[in-house]
Amino acid sequence: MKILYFSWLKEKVGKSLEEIEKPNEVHNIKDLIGFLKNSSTKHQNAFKYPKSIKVAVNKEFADFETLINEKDEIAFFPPVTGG
Amino acid sequence: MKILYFSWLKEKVGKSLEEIEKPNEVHNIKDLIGFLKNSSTKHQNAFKYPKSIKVAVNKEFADFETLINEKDEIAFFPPVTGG
Amino acid sequence: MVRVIVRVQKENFILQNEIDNLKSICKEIPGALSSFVGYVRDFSNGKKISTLTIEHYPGMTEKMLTDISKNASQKWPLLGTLIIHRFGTLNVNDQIVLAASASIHRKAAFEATEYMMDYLKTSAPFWKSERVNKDNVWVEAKLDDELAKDRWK
Amino acid sequence: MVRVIVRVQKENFILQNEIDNLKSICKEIPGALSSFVGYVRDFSNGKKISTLTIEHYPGMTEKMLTDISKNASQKWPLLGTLIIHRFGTLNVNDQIVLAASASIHRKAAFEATEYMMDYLKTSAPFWKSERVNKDNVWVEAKLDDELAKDRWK
Repeated sequence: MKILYFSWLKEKVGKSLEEIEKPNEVHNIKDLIGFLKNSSTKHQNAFKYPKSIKVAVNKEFADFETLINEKDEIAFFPPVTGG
Repeated sequence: MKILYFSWLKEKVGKSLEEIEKPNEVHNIKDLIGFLKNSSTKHQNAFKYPKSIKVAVNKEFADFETLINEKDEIAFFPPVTGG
Repeated sequence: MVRVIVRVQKENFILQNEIDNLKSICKEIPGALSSFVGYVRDFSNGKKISTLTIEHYPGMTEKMLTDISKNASQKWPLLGTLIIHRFGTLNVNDQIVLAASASIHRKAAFEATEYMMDYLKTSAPFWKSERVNKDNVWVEAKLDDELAKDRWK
Repeated sequence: MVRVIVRVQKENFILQNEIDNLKSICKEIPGALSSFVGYVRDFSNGKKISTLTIEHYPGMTEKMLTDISKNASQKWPLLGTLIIHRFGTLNVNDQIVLAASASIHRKAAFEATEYMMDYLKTSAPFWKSERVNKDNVWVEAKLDDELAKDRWK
């Protein structure tokens, strides 16, 4: 899976992109966040308040229940502030 | 009094401007229309449907009850269509 | 103090220049600038028109446009407004009117511009006549425009 | 078929050229063209800012802006829409965004442009950070923007 981070999430995680193999126990976004939080203290800190984080799967807005698979591009970011 | 006509009222009356001395019996716009209707068949024709006519006194919208005097500039015109 | 620009002219206008001008007279940087341009259409009630002639009441026009702008400034927190309206004979596709509002707030800018156009349509002394074949036909006022204005009350 | 223009770019844009371009792609002459420009303000929550940096999610941004434009075209009788949004580092007073709608109807043009801006604010993946003194501060999303969007439902 390709995982992208934007804005302050990118700064907290310390990278804009990481590629991981989908762990068997990860079925949806919520599972993925749980897995990532265990991968480093930076991730743990970045995902501390999941309610303030938005997610997109394959460039479409998704939610924490959205099912994901190996080939997905998943992006985490704070609420958008364009315009 | 200075009387101005615009749009199709100008065409019907046959002039854009006329100056008249205020007749004693003319107190408001309604009186003036009555007076003008008697001044020519063109005026009579122009003012045939007074409900479709708007009036301004000294460049402010007015109505048929508005009182007028000798020094006023009075304009008659159809509903506006700018923009 | 809100700045108000009103112009009634025969000449065409260049949107970019006018917007830059409006922006430059604002006393602080407006985050939001909404504008509207009206053009001469080629068809009117299914009839092909060749030109559009606009007559107005000099003096009253400028007064009404200024009043409309000031009223908008009282209803919304604006930094500046702009209305330019042309008169004389225009061709199909020509620009007729430009209304614009600058504000800190997006919603204020949008609403003020729409308000100014709604009032301009029903309160500024302009009259259009369309050239259809060989005839000049006076455009009739639309009830829709009257209703559009009334919703701001 | 409504024409939709969407661009995400570092470069500045010239309002007049973009509006002329939007007008030229409409399949008939739009009587009404509403546009909105957003600028970089010099103050944010009382703090003086020196530059504004905009990050976005390439690919998703264009997709979302296109979706927003198409949704607007389904809600209103439009002839064409335009959205240009810049990214990268901008200076105070710079243009950030342009949204515009062309229609036969004034009201449709106004509402569609406002709708596009409201959705852009809450659905297009852009993130702003402001340079205040020596710090880059991420701009926080505003509840007002979320509410502005919701009223179109």
